[in-house]
Amino acid sequence: MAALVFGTVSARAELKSYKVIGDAIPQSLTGAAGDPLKGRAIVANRQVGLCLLCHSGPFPEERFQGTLAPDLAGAGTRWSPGQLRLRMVDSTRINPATIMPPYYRVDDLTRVAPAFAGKPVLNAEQIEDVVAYLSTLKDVKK
Amino acid sequence: MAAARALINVPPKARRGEVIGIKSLISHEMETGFRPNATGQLIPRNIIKEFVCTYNGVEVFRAEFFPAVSANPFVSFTTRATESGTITMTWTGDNGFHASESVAITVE
Amino acid sequence: MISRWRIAAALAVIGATFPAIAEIPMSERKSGYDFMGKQTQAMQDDDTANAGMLWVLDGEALWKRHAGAANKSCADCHGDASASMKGVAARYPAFSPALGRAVNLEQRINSCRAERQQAKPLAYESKDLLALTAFIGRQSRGLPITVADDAGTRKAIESGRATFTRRQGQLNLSCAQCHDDNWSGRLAGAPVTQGQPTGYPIYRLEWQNLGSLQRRLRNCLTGIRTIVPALGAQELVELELYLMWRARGMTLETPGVRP
Amino acid sequence: MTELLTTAVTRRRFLIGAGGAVMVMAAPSARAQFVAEGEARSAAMRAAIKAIVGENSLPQGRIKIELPPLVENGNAVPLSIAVESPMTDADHVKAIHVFTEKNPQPNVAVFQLGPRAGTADIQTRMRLADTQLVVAVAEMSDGSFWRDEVEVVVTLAACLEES
Repeated sequence: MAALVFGTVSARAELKSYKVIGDAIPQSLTGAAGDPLKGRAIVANRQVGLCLLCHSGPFPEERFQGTLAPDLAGAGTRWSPGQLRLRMVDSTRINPATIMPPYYRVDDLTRVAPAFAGKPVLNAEQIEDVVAYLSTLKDVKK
Repeated sequence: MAAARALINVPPKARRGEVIGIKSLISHEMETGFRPNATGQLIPRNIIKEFVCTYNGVEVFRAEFFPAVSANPFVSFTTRATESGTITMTWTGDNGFHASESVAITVE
Repeated sequence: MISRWRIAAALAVIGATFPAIAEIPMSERKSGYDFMGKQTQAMQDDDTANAGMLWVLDGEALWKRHAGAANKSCADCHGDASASMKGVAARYPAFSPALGRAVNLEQRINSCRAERQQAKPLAYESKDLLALTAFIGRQSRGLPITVADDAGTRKAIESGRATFTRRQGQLNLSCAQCHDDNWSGRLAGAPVTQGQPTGYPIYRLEWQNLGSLQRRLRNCLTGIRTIVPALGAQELVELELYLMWRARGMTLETPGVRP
Repeated sequence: MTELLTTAVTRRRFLIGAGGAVMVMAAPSARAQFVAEGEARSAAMRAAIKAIVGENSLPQGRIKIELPPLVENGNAVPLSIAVESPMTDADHVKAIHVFTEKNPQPNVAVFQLGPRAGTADIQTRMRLADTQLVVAVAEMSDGSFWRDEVEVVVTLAACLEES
């Protein structure tokens, strides 16, 4: 039990702190702007971002995109960078029943596989890269 | 457990001259030789290379398989029912693999 | 009456967690078969094209083979499986009052081996255990899935339901979020399906092999990055039982073919 | 690799493309390498076809491939081939050759038949490492060759397992 608590605490310590204001995290997790090109690669990568398993998006080169979640096209029009950031970091804060995994949360999770325990799905830099990329998606048409 | 299990489907009866359908399925992993194991080394190829169908001893159909044929190979083809007798299917492959199945057919 | 109990249980679950939608209405349930392409359906439908039948044949041979210190075959006690095993697979997993827990068909076969044949248990997911399971399952093809209604079974179903609805793993997903709430969608290119266990053991094209329901469950659990219980774990048996209860009345297709 | 619901890399470990073709979609250099390998394989398919057909022409016609345009799993794709032929002693199909473009090896299978077959109508199941072209060539008793080709899109199965 003690080891478990210790593991959680030490893992949490690695995450950057952030402040939620309304339905957004206005400040960058890293204090810097992300790289939209890197963000695009993360979103398209089915082992890193995992996004296209559930979402479709403006990726003409990627076959077989998911239909379980909203199309990413136009995400930058629908949401501010701060809103996108909170939706990435922990979407359950907006909708507790959401199917969207928390990408930057390691506590209050159940039975995480040892290989992933204490690690967020994406790190702070990756979150910022994805936020930067999604913010460029102004056009709702693919 | 038997080395291989095969399922073959030949109509037991046919009219002389009728074209009959034959189906066959055999248990075999068809290891391609292109697949790495957990340590990254290629698993050696182990496939069925040849499938032959004879009708009363005369070859009526033959197939040569490469690793792109799926595991548990399935083949369906046709032949003309000429006379009563025996239809035999034989599979041979890597590592001395050999299997054979025969069925009788009555032609009226 | 089971239906009243079911509604009460469903309400309890809704109260306890946040599923967006409750269980799939009985009339909307679909087998994995219904989500497959015509060609894959045709593979299942034709016994000479269904590779699962190779295991059924192996199982038939094993059924008749003498084994263990008792030197007995399954057939020595059970006779003709087409009569004695008819309907059996359609009602497993089942609660065993003697053991005080739910037991799946694989475990039931192994306890028969231990007690009647005095033979070693067959390893989970071994060729022989899959073959016997497929052979026994084949005797119930076309029959409706049935689940007993007794206190032990109900408790085990509840336990399986808790696993099904529990968010878990790094991706924080429950089975129910995909297979109750989103079965009409596609995960990348593939239909999500309702997760109805209608054809196990299945010949999965992905595996190029026959495999058990527990093997399939472990695939999904790996996907959501959760701790994956060992094959044969009681938690998986109870999840199997819950899934069978969820599919009660649906037709058993064993051996099924799935992509 | 404990990843995930569905991944190109993991999938390839189950498929015949696994050997040299393990690659990462995201890395541009790996992608370029894969494209280069793909071109090399297309050339390998052309060479394999030429080894059968020689300098003969290879028009499209008389042979018909049936493959589902979108398949659920590349490990077992149902393949049907039919050739228009009277299948007489004088005029019949001698052989049907099947090739793929992007598998590690271009040859899939060769079926040898003759007048006793009654029809030239065969079915089997094949592996497709990726979305690609499948080509079938009919070798006729008069020495002519005919071809058909079809592009098959391979979907990724969801929820794979660790090997």
